Amino acid sequence: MSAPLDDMYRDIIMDHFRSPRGRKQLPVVDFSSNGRNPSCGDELKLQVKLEDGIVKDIYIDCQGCAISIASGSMLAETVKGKSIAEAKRIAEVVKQMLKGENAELPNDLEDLDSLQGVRKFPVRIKCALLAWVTFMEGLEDYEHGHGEGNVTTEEDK
Amino acid sequence: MSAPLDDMYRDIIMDHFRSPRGRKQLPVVDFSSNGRNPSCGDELKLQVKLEDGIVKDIYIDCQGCAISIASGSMLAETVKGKSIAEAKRIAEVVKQMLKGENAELPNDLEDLDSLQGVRKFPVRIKCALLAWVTFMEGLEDYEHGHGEGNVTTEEDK
Amino acid sequence: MEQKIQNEPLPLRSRLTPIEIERIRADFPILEQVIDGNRLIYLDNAATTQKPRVVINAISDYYRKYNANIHRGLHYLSERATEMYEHTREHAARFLGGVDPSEVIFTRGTTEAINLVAYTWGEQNIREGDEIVITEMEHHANLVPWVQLAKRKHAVLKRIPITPDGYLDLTNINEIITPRTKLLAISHMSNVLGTINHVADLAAKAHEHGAVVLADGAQAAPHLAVDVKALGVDFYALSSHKMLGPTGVGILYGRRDLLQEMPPFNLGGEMIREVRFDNVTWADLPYKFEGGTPNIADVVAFDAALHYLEEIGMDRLRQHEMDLTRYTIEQLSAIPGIEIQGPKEVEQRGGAISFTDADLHPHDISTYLDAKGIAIRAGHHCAQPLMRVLGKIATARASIYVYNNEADINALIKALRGMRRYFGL
Amino acid sequence: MEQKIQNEPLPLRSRLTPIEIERIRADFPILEQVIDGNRLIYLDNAATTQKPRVVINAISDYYRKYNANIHRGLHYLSERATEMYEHTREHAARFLGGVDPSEVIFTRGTTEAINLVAYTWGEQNIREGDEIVITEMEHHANLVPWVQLAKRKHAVLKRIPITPDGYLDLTNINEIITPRTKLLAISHMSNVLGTINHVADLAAKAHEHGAVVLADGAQAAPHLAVDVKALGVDFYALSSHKMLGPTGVGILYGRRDLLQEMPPFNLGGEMIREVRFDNVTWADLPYKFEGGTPNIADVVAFDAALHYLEEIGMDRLRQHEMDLTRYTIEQLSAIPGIEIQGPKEVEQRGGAISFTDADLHPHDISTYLDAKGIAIRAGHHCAQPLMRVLGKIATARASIYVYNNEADINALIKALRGMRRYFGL
Ligand SMILES: Cc1ncc(COP(=O)(O)O)c(C=O)c1O
Ligand SMILES: Cc1ncc(COP(=O)(O)O)c(C=O)c1O
Repeated sequence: MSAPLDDMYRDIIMDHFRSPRGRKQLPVVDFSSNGRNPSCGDELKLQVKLEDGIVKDIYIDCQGCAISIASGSMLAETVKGKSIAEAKRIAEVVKQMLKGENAELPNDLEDLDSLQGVRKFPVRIKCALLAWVTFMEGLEDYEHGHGEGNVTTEEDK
Repeated sequence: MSAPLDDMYRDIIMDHFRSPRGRKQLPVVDFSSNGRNPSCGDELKLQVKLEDGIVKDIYIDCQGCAISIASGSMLAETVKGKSIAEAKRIAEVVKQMLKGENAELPNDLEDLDSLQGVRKFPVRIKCALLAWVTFMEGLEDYEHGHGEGNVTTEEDK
Repeated sequence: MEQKIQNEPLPLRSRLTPIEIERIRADFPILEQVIDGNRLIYLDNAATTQKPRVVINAISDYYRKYNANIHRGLHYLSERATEMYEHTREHAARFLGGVDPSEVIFTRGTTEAINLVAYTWGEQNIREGDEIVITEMEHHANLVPWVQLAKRKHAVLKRIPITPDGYLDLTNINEIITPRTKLLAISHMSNVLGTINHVADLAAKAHEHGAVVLADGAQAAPHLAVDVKALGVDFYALSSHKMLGPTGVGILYGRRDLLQEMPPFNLGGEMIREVRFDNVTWADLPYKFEGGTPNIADVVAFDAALHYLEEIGMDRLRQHEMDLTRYTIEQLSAIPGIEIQGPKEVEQRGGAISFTDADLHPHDISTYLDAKGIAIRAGHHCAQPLMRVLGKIATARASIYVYNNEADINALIKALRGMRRYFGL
Repeated sequence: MEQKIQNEPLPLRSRLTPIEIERIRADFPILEQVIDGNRLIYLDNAATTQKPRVVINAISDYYRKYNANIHRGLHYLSERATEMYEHTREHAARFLGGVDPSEVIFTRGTTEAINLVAYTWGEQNIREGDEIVITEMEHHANLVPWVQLAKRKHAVLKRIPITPDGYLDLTNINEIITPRTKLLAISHMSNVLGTINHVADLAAKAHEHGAVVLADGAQAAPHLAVDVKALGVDFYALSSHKMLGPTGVGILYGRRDLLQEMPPFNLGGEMIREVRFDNVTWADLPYKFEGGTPNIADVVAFDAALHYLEEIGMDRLRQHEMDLTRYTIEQLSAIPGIEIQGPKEVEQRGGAISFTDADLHPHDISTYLDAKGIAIRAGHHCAQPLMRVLGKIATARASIYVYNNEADINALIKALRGMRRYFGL
């Protein structure tokens, strides 16, 4: 066995998996982005409505494992209402945390800390990353005036 | 060790190796044939003078191992003076003998029996075969009116 | 339209008994492993099988007593090593139903065997507009080489679809296999669905049109008695590591006349007759296709694997697997939320059993089972196009082999029930 | 014009002592073999080397405890096996002087590594009229792929000749390596002559003209500390079985940017990103080049071989081999009728020592020595064009490795003298 199951499937994660946030479709969106991990078959659709530099609302539909669903749900919950800059910074921190780099989460976001357990299951890290990378990619494309992003977190297999 | 050395390098063979017969070049020839075993580097040139259906004289120049040289020398000694039909029959018997098939040597040719020992050294069988196969090939080409034969005994590696 | 296999079940008295299975299990050192307090339950046999002691020892033995480079060596070790290496080739030739040893080419595995055909026969024979027929259930190894060959040659890739229950759908087969068909490349047994395809019938049909037939036997050869002549295929590929043998060894069987016409694949030592700076001639079969030092030790040890399988008997092995597959399917079907892919009739399938859970991704299933000491595989099983056809993003797959028993399946079933509770389903 | 290598000899106190050599010998079970009353004297190391106990045990251990298919597996065994497999890659990357692990591709051996480059980079980059430069001393593995590629592409094969004493003859090098040169494919150490080629200088020259450089390291990597970056080569190929490791494993080092542009080689599982019936995308480096189940167990065990070599230290190993090579050459030269091929200066060469007898074919030499328990190789050593250049139909070759000692050489010399008597010379 790789590591105790509960290290990965923590209560907070299980809660997000069972009742994922951000599943309400949005009537109007500013940008959308798709993420896929072909080797898992994971597919993630993400749409964002901005207002005055704030993430007004976010829709995430993830077909994937508990980790990718929970991670997407946590993203939706976290960035909603945050400024673009703040959302970006959080996504960056989560990415670093998952990649095992030293990264300090803001105090009010300790829920995200529960994603740490995934690091003990190296093949699942890309599942946890998918939503965050897809979000950042979409945002970047939006800021540079590109179209819809297409992302995967399988770069390093 | 594969088999006792003396099984292969019998006295008769050593004698033929040290003083190979048939090394005198012929002024006129009826056919010639070349044999090669590329993996050994063995090269064999054979020339035959016929007269009234008899092998009048034979020249063999073999660049190769003791076995191929001795075998060529024994060929030269054996077939010289024999009728073509008889020479063919002997070559066929030697081939069969080397390939491990049941083959009876004529009584007066028991020297050739000393080639039997080569069978205990499977990789060397093709060395012993080379002269005989080259001779038969040359004869056949001659009888069918073809040009110079080119032979190898490495068919089965 | 589906075709079914007619199987005479083995009489009960000649089946493998639980005691025999216990004895077989005892031959596999890894099955004694206890991981974090759980006995290892290995149900990932379609990915690779475990090795009996005789195979492991054959490798050590080779290196302790005989190791040398083969062919052309005129010393004792080299002669012995060559003999042992060629002995496996003769054995494999018999194992495949009695083909000529020169038709047996050692490769790294099924993938290399199929690529060899694509690079040599394919490169030489496929032309613009030609048609290559595959099925929807192919493993990437029997798919990607043909997708790329078709692209390179502007040939057409056609596929035989599958029915909802995982058989080949032969309704329109006469529109698929036609006079334009140059190659039929088909899995003998699916690694996802378990389906045993009717290779002989399809090969006959393809041959009517003069096509060449390649069967991917990676999954079939470990579980069925294979007679390539009876199947009527021109090429047959398999992997040692999926049939108790070492990794790094596979076989390409090829019909002699085809092999003879094909250019060589890996160029270098051993596969030449004569080399000049401006011209090279090739060695005879099978050496022409074995350039470079082969994986000698593992080829030698593969012999022990074939021997082990023959000692059990492929028919008894098959009967045991059918019985266990039936049991597994019954038990799995009774778990709410679990859906099984592929044929339900065990005569028509092998013991690679793919399933999904309505609420859980296969990766979560696999991670959960791993925590209970149960090894299965989850994902696309190198068959992404099939996943799309099935409408699944992935499946979980439990796959059995001769050393598995009901206790293994019971552990799996118990864990799957526990899993649904764990995830609150 | 020849170039010479400058070598600082190791101080005496840091050389391998006879006791250390004895200890090393004791690590190799096969050296304990007694064949027909003769202690095995193994001097066929350029063909393949023997394996220390740690390597043999690493294979058994793998199969007893960790065996599983790698990558994508979400269970314990598969994760461990993947880790071990990738660990060897990282180790090999360090062993080659510190390259990026993604630049290290596992193949079956040197032959496959070079063929991989020919089929992918070569197919993509060599055009009509381009020039490929090789040397006259290449092994068929680094020759036949280029002869055939040149033929296919109507490119020109040029060769660097050799001097009578077995060095590259660089007199006309500026006419050989020119702006038309697209590839320089050169042996780092000759398996026949022992010559260590000045790869770094030639690579620099080839690079000036924008050519790509491949070095065949099959013979060099086992005997010299190799730093591919310092050599400045773009590709470097080696075989595990020639450096204490298992058969069936080799490495292709490739410069990352080149590898990235190259199409894949063996197509199938593991090497794809996404597969559709009509389109396939490739996995990242190095997986793009490792289609199919690799030779997992032997790659894992190769790590033990690298470790064993590093424990000895490549510089100490090299010094020991230089000393023993010097001794061998001195002793051999004293036997009437024996002629040694290749450089006599041990700084310029490795321990593969080819020789001929004025009156005996190398096969007779080899057969005779075998009867005395001494394993050498005789023949063209997969270098037929070189044989022609040397004007020899074949050579006998004694080749040493770290476990050989003076007693081995003394036995060889004694037997060679006996041989001449036996054949009445
Ligand atoms: C210089 C050289 N290159 C290439 C090779 C081929 O190596 P392998 O047979 O392991 O592929 C050899 C070994 O015979 C060699 O000595
Ligand atoms: C049906 C099928 N074909 C081909 C392969 C490829 O075999 P290998 O990875 O041993 O080359 C596999 C194994 O994964 C398989 O299941």
